[in-house]
Amino acid sequence: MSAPEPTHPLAAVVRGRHGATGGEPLRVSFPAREIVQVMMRRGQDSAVAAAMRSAFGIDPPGPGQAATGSGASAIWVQPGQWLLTAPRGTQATLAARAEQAFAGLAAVADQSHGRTTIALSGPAARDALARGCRLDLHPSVFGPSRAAQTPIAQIGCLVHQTDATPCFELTVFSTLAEPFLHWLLEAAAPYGVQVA
Amino acid sequence: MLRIPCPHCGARDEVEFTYRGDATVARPAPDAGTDAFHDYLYLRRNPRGWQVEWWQHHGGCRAFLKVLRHTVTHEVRGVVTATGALEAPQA
Amino acid sequence: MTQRHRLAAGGHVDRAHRLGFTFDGRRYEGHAGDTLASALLANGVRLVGRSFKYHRPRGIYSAGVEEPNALVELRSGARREPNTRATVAELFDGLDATSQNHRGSLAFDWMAVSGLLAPWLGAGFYYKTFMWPAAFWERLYEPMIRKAAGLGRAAALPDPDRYEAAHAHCDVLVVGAGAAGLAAARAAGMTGARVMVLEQDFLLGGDLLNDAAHDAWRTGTIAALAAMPGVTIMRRTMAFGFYDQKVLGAVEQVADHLPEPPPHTPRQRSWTIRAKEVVLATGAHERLIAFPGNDRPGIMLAGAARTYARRYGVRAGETAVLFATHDAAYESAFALAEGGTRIAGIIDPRTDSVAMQRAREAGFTVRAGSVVTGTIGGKALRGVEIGALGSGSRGDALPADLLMISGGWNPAVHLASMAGTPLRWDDSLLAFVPGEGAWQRSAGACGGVHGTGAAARDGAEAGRAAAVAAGFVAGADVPLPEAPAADHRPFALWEVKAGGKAFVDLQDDVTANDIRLAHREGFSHIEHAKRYTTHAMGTDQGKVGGLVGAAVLADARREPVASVGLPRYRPYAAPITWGAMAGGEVGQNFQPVRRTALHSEHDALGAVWMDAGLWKRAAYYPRPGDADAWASVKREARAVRERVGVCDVSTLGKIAVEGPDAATFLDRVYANTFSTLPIGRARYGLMLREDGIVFDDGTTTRLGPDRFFVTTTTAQAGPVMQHLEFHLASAWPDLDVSLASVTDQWAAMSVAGPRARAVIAAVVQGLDVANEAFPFMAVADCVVAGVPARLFRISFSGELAYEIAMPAGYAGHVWKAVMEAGAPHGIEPYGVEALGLLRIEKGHVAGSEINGQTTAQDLGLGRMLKKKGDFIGRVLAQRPGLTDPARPRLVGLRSVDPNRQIRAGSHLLVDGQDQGWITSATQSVVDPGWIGLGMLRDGDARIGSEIVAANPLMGEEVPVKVVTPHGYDAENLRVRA
Amino acid sequence: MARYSGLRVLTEGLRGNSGWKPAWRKAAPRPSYDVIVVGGGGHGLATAFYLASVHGITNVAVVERGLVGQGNTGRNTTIVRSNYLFPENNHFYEHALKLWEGLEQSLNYNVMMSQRGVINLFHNDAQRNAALRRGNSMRLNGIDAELLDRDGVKAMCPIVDLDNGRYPVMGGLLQRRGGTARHDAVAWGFAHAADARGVDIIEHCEVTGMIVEGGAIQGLRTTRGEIRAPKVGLAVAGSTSTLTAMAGFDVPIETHLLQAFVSEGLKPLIDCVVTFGAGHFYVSQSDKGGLVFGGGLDGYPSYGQRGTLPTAEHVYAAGVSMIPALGRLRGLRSWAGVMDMTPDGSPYICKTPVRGLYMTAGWCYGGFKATPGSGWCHAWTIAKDAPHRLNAAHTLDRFREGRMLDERGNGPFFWAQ
Repeated sequence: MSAPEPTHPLAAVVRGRHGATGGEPLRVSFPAREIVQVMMRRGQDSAVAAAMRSAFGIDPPGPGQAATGSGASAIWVQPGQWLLTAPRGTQATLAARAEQAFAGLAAVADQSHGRTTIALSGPAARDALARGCRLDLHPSVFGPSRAAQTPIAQIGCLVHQTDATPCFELTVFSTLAEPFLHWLLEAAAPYGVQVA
Repeated sequence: MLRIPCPHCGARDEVEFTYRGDATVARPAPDAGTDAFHDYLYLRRNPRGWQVEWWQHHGGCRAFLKVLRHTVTHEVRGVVTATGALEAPQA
Repeated sequence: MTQRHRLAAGGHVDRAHRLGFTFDGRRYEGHAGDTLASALLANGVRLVGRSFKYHRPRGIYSAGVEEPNALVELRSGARREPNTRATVAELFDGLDATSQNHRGSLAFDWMAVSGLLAPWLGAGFYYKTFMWPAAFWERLYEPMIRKAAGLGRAAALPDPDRYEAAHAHCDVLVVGAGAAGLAAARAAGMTGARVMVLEQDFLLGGDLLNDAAHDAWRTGTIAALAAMPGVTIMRRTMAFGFYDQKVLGAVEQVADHLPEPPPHTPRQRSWTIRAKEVVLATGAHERLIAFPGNDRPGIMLAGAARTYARRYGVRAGETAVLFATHDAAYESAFALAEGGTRIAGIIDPRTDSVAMQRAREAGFTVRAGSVVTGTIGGKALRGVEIGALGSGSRGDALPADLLMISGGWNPAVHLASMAGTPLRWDDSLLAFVPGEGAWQRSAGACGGVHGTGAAARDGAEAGRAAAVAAGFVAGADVPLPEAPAADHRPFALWEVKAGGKAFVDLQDDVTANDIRLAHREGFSHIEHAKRYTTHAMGTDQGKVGGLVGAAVLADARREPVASVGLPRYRPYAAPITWGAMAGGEVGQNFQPVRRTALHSEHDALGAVWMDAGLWKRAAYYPRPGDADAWASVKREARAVRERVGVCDVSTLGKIAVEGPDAATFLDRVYANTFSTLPIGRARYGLMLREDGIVFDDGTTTRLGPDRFFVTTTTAQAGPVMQHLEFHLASAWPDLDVSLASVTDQWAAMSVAGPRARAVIAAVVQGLDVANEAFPFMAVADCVVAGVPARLFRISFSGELAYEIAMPAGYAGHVWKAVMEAGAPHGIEPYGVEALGLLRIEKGHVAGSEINGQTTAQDLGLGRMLKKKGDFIGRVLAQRPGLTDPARPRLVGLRSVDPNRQIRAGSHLLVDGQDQGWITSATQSVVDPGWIGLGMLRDGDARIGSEIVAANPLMGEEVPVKVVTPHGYDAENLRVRA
Repeated sequence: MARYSGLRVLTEGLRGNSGWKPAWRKAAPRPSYDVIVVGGGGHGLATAFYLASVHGITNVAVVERGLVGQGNTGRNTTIVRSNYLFPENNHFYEHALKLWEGLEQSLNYNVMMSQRGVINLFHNDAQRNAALRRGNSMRLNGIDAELLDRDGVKAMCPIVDLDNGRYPVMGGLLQRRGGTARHDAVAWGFAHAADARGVDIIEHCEVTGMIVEGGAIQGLRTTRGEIRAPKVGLAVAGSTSTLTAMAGFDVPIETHLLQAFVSEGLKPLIDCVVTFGAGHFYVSQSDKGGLVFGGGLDGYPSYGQRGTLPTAEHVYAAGVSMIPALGRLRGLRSWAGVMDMTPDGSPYICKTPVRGLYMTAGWCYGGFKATPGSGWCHAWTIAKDAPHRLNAAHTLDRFREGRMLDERGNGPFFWAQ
């Protein structure tokens, strides 16, 4: 018997337009992701890099960076640690692939259920985020494939800019996803926000 | 407000960090005795001036860092990772 | 309704746009561009408030944030804002303001009688009296003082408006958008730097707004800035504080100029701004001169009168006298004369000056070598008394309804000083100016550079230098305004001593005599004098008279003002709204709500919620027929004892500990051993702090040779993770161990009760759960209800129990499956309350016992401490105070009368002596009655005895029997069944 | 010096207040004293006062680096209470509170001690149980304490929001005899009274060295010369580590920052002292009308007396969460004091490793309420060369012995309570 579809932590959120009406709204969506935390063992830098390259086509990104390879992305989160993410398909396989790729080289913890990703995009995304995000997201210092962890509205958040729209993928602890989204919708309300 | 330059993440607001005590004291050897552990856990130089301190970048990369900071001016002059060496200047 | 003091033309008000407002219930009209103060003056309203102590009638004194007198209650109902300065309150249609601090009406305030008692109400009088009889202070004297004190009335209703925080970063931050600030911003902007400009006013320009000749430069510069993509200009935004490392706090008044905030708009927004470089262009505040009667309505700072005339097109008086000590103030006389005010005379202590000549040429009467010795009038000024400088006697009087005064200008150095900039005394300006500062550049008047042209030039230089320091290359020159320099250097006249109350602090009614009294009593240091007299402690923080008070003190001490100095500047540059500082994280948003993956299941079952840290947990599930909460809790607990129950335990902290040194590491951080734990088994672990006190407990499972799964208590999940990370980083960096918090990845539920196995067997796949195959403390990965899960045979309730952990997204599915499989067995969900009941019956310790004050020995867990090998807390746990046999020990307690409740927090009395306390209490379902756990001295020896649970706070003394804490199934037969 | 009284205020008022004399002499240091007290704050001045008034030791100097009462005495939030858990602490603080209750009369100075009640709110069962344990400990030790239910809280402080916050209020622990006092007046009053008994109060006299011979204190080197004394008491709060380092030993103290705030003046709004249980915030209203409030530490060691913005924001947020009506009021000033934090949150009034050197220190963020009690016990310890039973537990050595006085169970310095 195959596992049922997991319940998304934000399943109950009201979709549609929130906040101000008129004009082009900010867009919020909840991309289904598999997320795996990879924690390198001591002295395995080059072996882990080789494994990540061969299994996922990614050169392990350095601090503050994210990199995308074949079907998966890696985001640096801690010294010697990355989050590997991939769109969730019908079969959850990322953790198993990582376990295999990094066997003996790194510890692997599946966080697919433990972390929830919220994508925010639109020209006003930076202004909305500035209501709680202490990072400087100005294009001159932050941009596509940059990532940083920072508390927003008292909730730890991994901010990953994926394109120049700009679009930010915001990954938070799943048990705090709801209050985080509540904050985000309030911060985005002056611009109007469309929840997909 | 302190801005602490994390060696991994760059300068970040103090709210991302947690102070975790004087970094010049080291946990004694297991057989060092009660007095050694007492001094490690309780006695403090508590300088009015430069101090090397433990801070965790808990809101960022979670690394424990050694931070050289002035306790009067709050100037942060050096930050290294946990195994790095950092000395307080005299005076 | 006529604005009889409004000039026909000029200024920056929109005469076509009329705004209606009320003051003390009377309707008036003003224009867009007015402040409440300018609109009141336009309507001839002079009396606007009462002073703090003597309730003296007061009028509008300034035209800015420094206003000491014109404080009103703005708006009404829940939006009432006391102490709002009329001089900066932007007028809007429907504005409603009320005067404050009077009993009776503003015009007839019977508290003004306190003025008659002034000889006995001098500085510090209250320290020397009201002491007899002792009890009268709280009952009589103090209530009297409290009622009389204070300024406006708070609304005492919840503030209906919303506030928010916001964050910004820039290369160059310019505070103030007068000539210096605008020039600085333009110079910095031209380099390509990211520039932010903050202006507290709703118009940009500062003093430029007071001279039409500068309009072209002002508008041109603003347009140029608007065209620079890297420049952000924020109006109505006041920088209130300069914090470490060039971080500034500012409050933006987003909607204060509107009747109420529009949808999705906060009333105010508080900005935290991180700047690479800061240019302060905050201008200067004009200061008063202390002379008798210098406080009557109709007396105003000269620069303010000019501002009302030029910017607002308002004539502040019909017949005016100017009392000034420097040339620049003469501009006010010219400005008012242009607007039709008759200048009755100019009083100047100096013998001659350029401006004096000009004034005489213009036909004004200038009384050189003269001072104002007193004023005539009650609720409005009627005349000004004049005498010769230094004579101390009163001479003749000039009729006037407006007296403009200027004792010079004080650079607004508040932010510079907060930035650690030393201040130095400028002997020509007779004021403190900023010295060299590491964190800021002061430009224009706040740096002591007066005059539009000079200030703009100074600003441009500062802006350019700031951008260069931030790493940019200096751009082209900035066009500067042409303006003749006015001489701001004053004659050193701080006080005219002529008998009568000469105020140095208008709001708090501090007089020059009060300062001298403080000196006489030994409070001669400025900090002492300030505290003793309350000088400069009002809402204006001494902007208008602070330095004058210092000068009076200097005179009393016979020292120069420079050596007396000023009290230390502290936040805030001007008062800031509480709501704005609080931002959005208030009320329900004070802290985020953390929900388990099973939240909606509990909700559907009608759970009553309780807070556990950030978490919402199901306390219990009431059902129709339950008499009260206890009935529900006991029903749930009974289900576990008799049948089976299911409980959400997802909130426990979970940490994946992996690596070649994982076992070594756990041996060091736990007081007991984990390296011997077999794979597929769990063990209860006890963690100590380094000081030997119990830190946390939980079960840890070995999943592989190098893989462990650690659980922590709900409350300590974060601290334990930090504790582990700290020791890995600091004490044992040689250990190769990784830690991952998987608390959110795994949801977990406990299935407990004699029929738990049957329920589990029905949902689990691929695992033999028979007792022999899957004994107590066994752990295995398996499939539950079709989803990958991990099954633990562990128990907190004292019954046969399993914990199912599964990826959080599947928790609801598994919960439903368990409930369905359990239905034939009478399964009931149980909440945290029943969980507590069960563990107290069983004698398991939890947060009330592991409270940061107890040792393993205290808790009866002393045997868990391993004898060999290092672990955190081992050494210091052996200190005599912690091994003292007299320390309270964990005991069980049972109310002798089963119907008499015992409570956690009661103390345990043995022969009337306080010997311990109750940590946890509940009703028992095994043996009905009230039971508890407690810490009791000589606890072991007292088992079986009867003592008293005393709760004097609630008037209870309940006999209790001391019993073993582990009375329920002491042999663990049920757990192992 | 003539005593202060209502009559004197009356007659001086009629004479233009010209007859007042300095509240204390500006003394110059003499070469030697029986006792030197270092620190002219409340604790040091109180020590001197009680040395003179209780023990008859009047050949005493108080040396102060700056001005009388300009340290924490001049920058606290004025709260006085004795609502402690451990008998070692609540007996001590109760002794202090009793001294407060008669302080005006003993000092002939109105310190405006106002027993308007101190409430600690609780928001959940665990907090309620802890409040019960603490309140019952107080009651069993003869100290007043009352348990308030929600209605009781509402009656004492109607503008507290019981229901709508993130953590609704469940009740409160009230100490009715707790309250506030006029902080500056406490220093001035002790200075006035100590001076009247012959104590030399020497301002602008900074200690630059300790003269220690054969393990015993002999005197001090100061910026105003050497001053000898066989006994020296330290009452220097945040400077304790600096001075003990001069004497050659380190102490279990870490110096931190605590911010305090005052609002604009208001008509009476809050009649008691009330402390939030769900965040760092407490508030009272001064006789002048300002709301005096504060919260928790800034979180890292500092001698800077300069607070940080995020901590201030939290204090304001907690304030609005507890009392939503505060939103429209305004903060006027904020300041920061240096707090000598101890590993267990309890103070030291004790002898030191140097003979003849005593200290009252480690007052964390609660030194103001202790002022008379600290001075009283410190004076006793100096006079008798042995602690009084009230401060017998408050030693530097308690950590060596494992007899911590950790009321909150946070553990050493954590961080920093």
